[in-house]
Amino acid sequence: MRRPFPHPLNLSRGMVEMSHGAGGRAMIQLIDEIFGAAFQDPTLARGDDQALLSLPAGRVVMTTDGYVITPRVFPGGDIGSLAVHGTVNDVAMSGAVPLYLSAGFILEEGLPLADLDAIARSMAAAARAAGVSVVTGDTKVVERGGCDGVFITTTGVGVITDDRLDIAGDRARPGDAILVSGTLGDHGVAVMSQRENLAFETPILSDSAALNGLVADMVAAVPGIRAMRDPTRGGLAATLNELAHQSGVGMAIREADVPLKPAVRGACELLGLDPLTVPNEGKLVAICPPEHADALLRAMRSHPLGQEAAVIGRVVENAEHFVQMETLLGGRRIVDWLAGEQLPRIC
Amino acid sequence: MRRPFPHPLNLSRGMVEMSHGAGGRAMIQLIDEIFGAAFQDPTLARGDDQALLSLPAGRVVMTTDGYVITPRVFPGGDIGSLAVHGTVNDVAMSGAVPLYLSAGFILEEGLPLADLDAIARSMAAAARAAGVSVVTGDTKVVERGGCDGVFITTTGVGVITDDRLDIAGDRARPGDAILVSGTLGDHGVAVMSQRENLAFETPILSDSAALNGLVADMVAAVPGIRAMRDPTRGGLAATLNELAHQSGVGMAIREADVPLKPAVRGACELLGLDPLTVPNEGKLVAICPPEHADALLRAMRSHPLGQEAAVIGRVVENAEHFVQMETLLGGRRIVDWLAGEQLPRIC
Amino acid sequence: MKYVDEYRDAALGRGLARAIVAAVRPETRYNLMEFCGGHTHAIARHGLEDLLPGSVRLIHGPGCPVCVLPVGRLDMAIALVREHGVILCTYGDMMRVPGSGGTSLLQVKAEGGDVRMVYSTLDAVAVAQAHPDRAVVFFAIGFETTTPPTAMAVTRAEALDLRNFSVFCNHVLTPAAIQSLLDSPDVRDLDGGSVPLDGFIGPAHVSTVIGARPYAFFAEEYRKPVVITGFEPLDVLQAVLMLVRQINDGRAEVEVQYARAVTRRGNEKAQALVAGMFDLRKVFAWRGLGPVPYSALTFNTRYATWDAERRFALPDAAGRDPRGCDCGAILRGVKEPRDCRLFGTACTPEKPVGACMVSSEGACAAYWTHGRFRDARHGEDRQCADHSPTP
Amino acid sequence: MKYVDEYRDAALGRGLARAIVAAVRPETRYNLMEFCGGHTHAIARHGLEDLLPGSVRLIHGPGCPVCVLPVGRLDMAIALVREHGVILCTYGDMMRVPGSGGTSLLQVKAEGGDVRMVYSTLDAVAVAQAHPDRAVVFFAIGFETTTPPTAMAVTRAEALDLRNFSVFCNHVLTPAAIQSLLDSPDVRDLDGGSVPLDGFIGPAHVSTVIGARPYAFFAEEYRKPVVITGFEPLDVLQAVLMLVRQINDGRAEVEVQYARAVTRRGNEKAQALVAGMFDLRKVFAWRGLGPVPYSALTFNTRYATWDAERRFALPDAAGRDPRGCDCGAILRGVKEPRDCRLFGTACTPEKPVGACMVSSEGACAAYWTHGRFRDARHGEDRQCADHSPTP
Amino acid sequence: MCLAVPAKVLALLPDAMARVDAGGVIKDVSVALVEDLAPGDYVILHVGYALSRLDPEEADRTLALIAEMVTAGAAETPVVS
Amino acid sequence: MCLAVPAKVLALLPDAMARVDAGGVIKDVSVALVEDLAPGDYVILHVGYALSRLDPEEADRTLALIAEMVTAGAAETPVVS
Ligand code: SF4
Ligand code: SF4
Ligand SMILES: [Mg+2]
Ligand SMILES: [Mg+2]
Ligand SMILES: [Mg+2]
Ligand SMILES: [Mg+2]
Ligand SMILES: [Mg+2]
Ligand SMILES: [Mg+2]
Ligand SMILES: [Mg+2]
Ligand SMILES: [Mg+2]
Ligand SMILES: [Mg+2]
Ligand SMILES: [Mg+2]
Repeated sequence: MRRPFPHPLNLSRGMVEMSHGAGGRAMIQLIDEIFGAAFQDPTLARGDDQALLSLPAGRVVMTTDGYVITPRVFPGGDIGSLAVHGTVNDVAMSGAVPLYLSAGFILEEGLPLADLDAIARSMAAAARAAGVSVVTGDTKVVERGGCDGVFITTTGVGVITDDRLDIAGDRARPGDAILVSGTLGDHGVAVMSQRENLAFETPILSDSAALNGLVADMVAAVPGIRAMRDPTRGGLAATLNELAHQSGVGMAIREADVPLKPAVRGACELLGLDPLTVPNEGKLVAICPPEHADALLRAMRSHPLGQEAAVIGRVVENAEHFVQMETLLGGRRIVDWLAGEQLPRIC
Repeated sequence: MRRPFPHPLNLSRGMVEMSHGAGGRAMIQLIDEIFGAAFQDPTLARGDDQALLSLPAGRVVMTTDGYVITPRVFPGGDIGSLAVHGTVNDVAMSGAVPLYLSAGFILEEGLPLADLDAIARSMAAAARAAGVSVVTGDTKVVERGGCDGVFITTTGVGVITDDRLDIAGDRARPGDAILVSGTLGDHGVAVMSQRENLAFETPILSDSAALNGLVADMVAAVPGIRAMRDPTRGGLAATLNELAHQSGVGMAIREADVPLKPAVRGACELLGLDPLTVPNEGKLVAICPPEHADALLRAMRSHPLGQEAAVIGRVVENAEHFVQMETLLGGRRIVDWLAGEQLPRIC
Repeated sequence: MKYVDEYRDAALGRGLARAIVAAVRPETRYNLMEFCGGHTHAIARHGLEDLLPGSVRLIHGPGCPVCVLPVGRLDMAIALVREHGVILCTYGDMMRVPGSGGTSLLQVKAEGGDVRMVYSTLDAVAVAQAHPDRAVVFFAIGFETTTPPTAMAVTRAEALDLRNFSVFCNHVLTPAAIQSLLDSPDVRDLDGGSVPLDGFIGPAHVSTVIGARPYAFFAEEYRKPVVITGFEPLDVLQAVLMLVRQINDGRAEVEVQYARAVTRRGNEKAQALVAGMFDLRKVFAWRGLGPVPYSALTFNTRYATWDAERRFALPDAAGRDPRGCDCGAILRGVKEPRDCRLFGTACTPEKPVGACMVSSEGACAAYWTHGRFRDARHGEDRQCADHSPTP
Repeated sequence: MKYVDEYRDAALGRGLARAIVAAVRPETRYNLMEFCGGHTHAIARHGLEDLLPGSVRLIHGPGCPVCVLPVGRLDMAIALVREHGVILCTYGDMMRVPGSGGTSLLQVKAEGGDVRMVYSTLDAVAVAQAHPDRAVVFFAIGFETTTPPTAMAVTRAEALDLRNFSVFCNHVLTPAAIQSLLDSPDVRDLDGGSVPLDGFIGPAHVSTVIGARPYAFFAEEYRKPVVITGFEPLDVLQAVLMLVRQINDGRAEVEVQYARAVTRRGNEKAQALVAGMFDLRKVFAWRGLGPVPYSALTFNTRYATWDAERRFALPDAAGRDPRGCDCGAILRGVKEPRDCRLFGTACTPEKPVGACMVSSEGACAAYWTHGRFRDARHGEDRQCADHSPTP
Repeated sequence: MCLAVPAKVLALLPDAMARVDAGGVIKDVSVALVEDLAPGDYVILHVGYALSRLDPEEADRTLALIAEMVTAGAAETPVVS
Repeated sequence: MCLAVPAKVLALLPDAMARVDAGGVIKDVSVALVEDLAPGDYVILHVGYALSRLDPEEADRTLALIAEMVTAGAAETPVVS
């Protein structure tokens, strides 16, 4: 419907310029030739400022997240795939089937168009793999120095089609089992290994992945799941503390049961980090009544993204809402929120 | 459910620090004490990573926009109210009733908490006035210099409850009437007047406003509206060209009929800008069959935000999809997209 | 806006148009060059061509300051940023003009160069004050209108002792350009010359500075009528009528239509300021016109330290004009934008090939942005015939 | 991780715990000070207190380098950024410590100050290379472990002739601190003194540099057993058992549990490097300990030009410790974190009042982050009783 | 050439600056290039400088002349186009 | 005090640097402070510097000693706590 532009964008040498965000023909061209070409979505291609969604019956769920990761490309992913996975996962954590995404881009003047194109295509591939469509979007350009290359905010919409599901952070009850879907800290370590002033080599790849397939299997097996959350920023420590506070309970986990890759442990020792506070982007924490723990674990382990799932502890009564851990040696300690930001510890 | 934090945020002297985005207790506190306090939404307050929406029957619509405006506060609004109005309007342009917003914040280390609090409260007031709820959100913090103070991406969801409506950018037909809801260019001029290196004084305020009330009256009066769009970036010129290309038609408008405030004309003469390319944030363009133009104009003029509505031209057949204008003196010219960015013209 | 709106009155405008139609003689053609890009823009923006009879032809002249700057001078400006790392301040229009490699200052900025758009020369001085540790260069372009503001900036920088400030001076002179045009073979060879010129719509704002006097030479020596004309549509229409009348009468006089701001002597204070700071360049290359003797300014000895060309080693100005671009011919009035093979295909305002597609005063940009519907012949006539916009 | 995992073996750990329980005498109390913050952290992180009998009490000493730096020195670092506009490079832990006004370097950074976290001193040198036009200061803190890396950075900056680089030196000495502690009235007055000290868990990594030799003096003169101990849980448990045995036996010897990396003489190459660059300060003020003679290093004359204290005019180091903060007493072992009125109310890791709440090696932070459940008496017992985490 | 607009001097300011009103927009500009300005005068404003004075009487005269030309033109011949 | 980890030297590099493996993480560090290192040696790594050599034999000896103490302790008295 829109006509081709006199010259196609120069994807090998071109850069984002202020005009690409100014609302003129240059912006429409950028949207068409990069985003339109990548996402290939008929709704998006219509060129309206909003998308009409077609939704199955059920409860509708919405979530949003901004992605500002540095570096933009990291072992195992990039900001584009991450922006899909993170938001798909937040939708899925409610038990909903993620269906649609919106994508808001904030671009820095000077960003190579080749980078933007690669990001868009990575997003599109991730969306396709996760079975979601990018149906509406927005592009802003800020002056050089006004942002750090590219920021993406995605919003996800999904539908809970199974009436029996009631999954929320405030539903954990003493006695419930706590499960994780696999090894922790992979994403954070993979990203930190690329940071200019840390620069180390590790075989670890980010775990960035869409968990909606895993979740579908889990809720089919155990519709009575109480709570699910993806332990992203702040890691497992933050997620368990959040859930403990929301539900007004304590948590007791066992260090020996928390799955960790040896290289993740190595990197954390080197940097002085607690792997429980390191972010994940393709893992989830699930809480379910104790009698369903085995069934849930089996369902998780049967899915490719849950093969290393484990029961790591259980919900307890606790007025302080502490998350406690039995250490490897049988001592106890609190697993607290990360304080401040994740500064590698030296001393 | 979440417990108060040992010390409340220092809203008078505090600044955003990296820890406010790190996923720990500091982040939760920022979210609770600034966003939670401002939005007062029970769904948001639940603290889940996604919101369960309750939606009336109808077709669901979704839109997203990023807001990166400089300066953050401008005559007639601020980035917070703008982030609500802009997205509410994009939902409303489909004829849908806007219901829910998500809000993704990207904050620069060093941003005064007082500014963030003011922005959040302005957003909340705008949302309340527009009848929408902010039900989910996200906060990221980037290093100083990593973004320009605060960026907000809002996503809106609404429902088209009236089955008769079919409003889209590709539905304009030759003969249709083109209407605007009021004077053009107010927002752009109000913002430019504050730009450091332009700095002029003008009585003009941004027109930033939620148009869903106006739209409700319009679709009630004329369910046969073909297309609606808010002429934001790129102004009326961009919107008419977009619609012309989407619908495969031309447009013919009359300069004498385009409502402009004298001070907006003055500022545009001074800066060498075409007021038709200057952004608006509380105006809409509507296209309807000619026989409904009078009824639509009456409905618009009866609403406080449409008192200066006008019929400015009509849709014509045109293979080139040109937007043409009859000038004040009876000559003709094209109204083209803005080329490049809106650089004040000197020569 | 007072002194603007009155000169856009639709009834008077149509009246003037009728008077022009009434005044033109059936056998005469009136080839009028508007020297100034401001007029080019006004004509396009107000659709004035639609109001004039077919025998009145408006020819765009070399008076768009952005257009006439040759590629090589832009390459020098780019080198200031890329090689010398200066903060380069300039007017907005200059930022989109492509240099030799097709690169514009906007792209240099996107690459990370510190290029800043200023509204006034005083803003450039303020940038130099704010960054004492950086070299700040004002990229000065334009005719006699923009020269005094440049001189004021230097005066101010001198008062503030801002040693990090300098000016890359590209100021050019209107009368020299007009004379070069009149002397060119295109125009001069009245029999074989391809550009018949019957009169000039003279520049308004330039003349507020230099006055009406300098045009007398053209009227007298070349027998070309000149009407110094304001930029509003009634100004232009009145001037056309005045020129038609001169041509009909066989007169060649300098008349001042824009009497509300132009005097015979011009702004002598501004003239003195400029004379005290600048010398004439022996020769300066113009886009389109080529080298024109005594057509541009450079700092005199007393102000030599403010001259960025002396302060920084810059490439010579031998940049090549973009291949296929007919800007030169268009600036001389020999061709029209639609005659250029690249017009609207390789060259559009989003991605201009030549300078004339950049500024809204450039002939190609004005024609593309406002006038190109006149070209779209197929399927267009219906719409043209049925143009009335109200439903 | 080789040489880590083996020392975390759960069966051996429980075995050692049983051996300690078996070894302690019913009538004896074992008050053991871990000098080093690394041990404080390891004890908290592995929950070792739960494994020890009640008669073994672990007292946190002044060996957290972040904790012992007095407020005034931090104020000087802040002044380097705020007043001298330097790029200040430092280790991450230092960034959250509040200075006199409650302001930390992180806040100074948020304000716009250029404060950068480095992982290694070489990174600070690289920053100086990358910014030749800016003064770059490495804010050096720490005991004998971090001093040789600082010296290496200066060696490298000298080789590169990086005149914009300097070091704000705050390196302190372990033996001086131990002696000051043993000489303090709290400890010395064995009858009235509030801190009974029966033995030392000696620092592992410091001792890789200085060797085991310097501790002989304490063992001999003060009759305190010292076991130089690694940082893994088995290391600590073994050391506790070794100390229990020495105390039971009435011995006061220097034993090396961390024999895999500590020799008697230490790293003589590193010692020589440090000796060639630094002089002892006559006196240096420690948080908690107050002024301690000959307890810190400063650049010697040959290296004076690398000294940021000489290069920049800095405020004197008389900063006031935060009101109500008991860090001093805690660093001397006189109080425990839970004794501080501000602990967990005004002072948390998110908004630390004192330095001990900052580093995860600080006693207050370690206790807050890992150990505070031991305090939560109400409604807690049930959970403690029913702790087994597997469902 | 070069964009310029008429503006009314509202007040003279120090440093040869003046506050002017250009069609409802108020801006501080340099009047260093124009002598003897007083509040109420009109100037031609270009890139932040008053470039010359605008003479209201001449402005009116031009309009009157235009009106006259229109009348004369209308008398001369019937409407075409 | 101060965080340090054992690492294995993989290769010696110019400028007194070495490539080391710390629990599966590969990093280039300075070995200027430790003499006569060879690939295969273990070091204690602190803030980007090898601070000292780690002696594998002593490491084994310590473990053996611990095992011995555990056995002795178990013999000494029955399990408490
Ligand atoms: S259309 Fe472009 S290429 Fe052709 S003459 Fe004009 S500016 Fe030059
Ligand atoms: S709790 Fe805080 S205030 Fe109290 S001693 Fe510890 S660091 Fe100081
Ligand atoms: Mg979210
Ligand atoms: Mg998320
Ligand atoms: Mg989440
Ligand atoms: Mg948008
Ligand atoms: Mg950047
Ligand atoms: Mg939108
Ligand atoms: Mg929008
Ligand atoms: Mg819109
Ligand atoms: Mg989020
Ligand atoms: Mg900024």
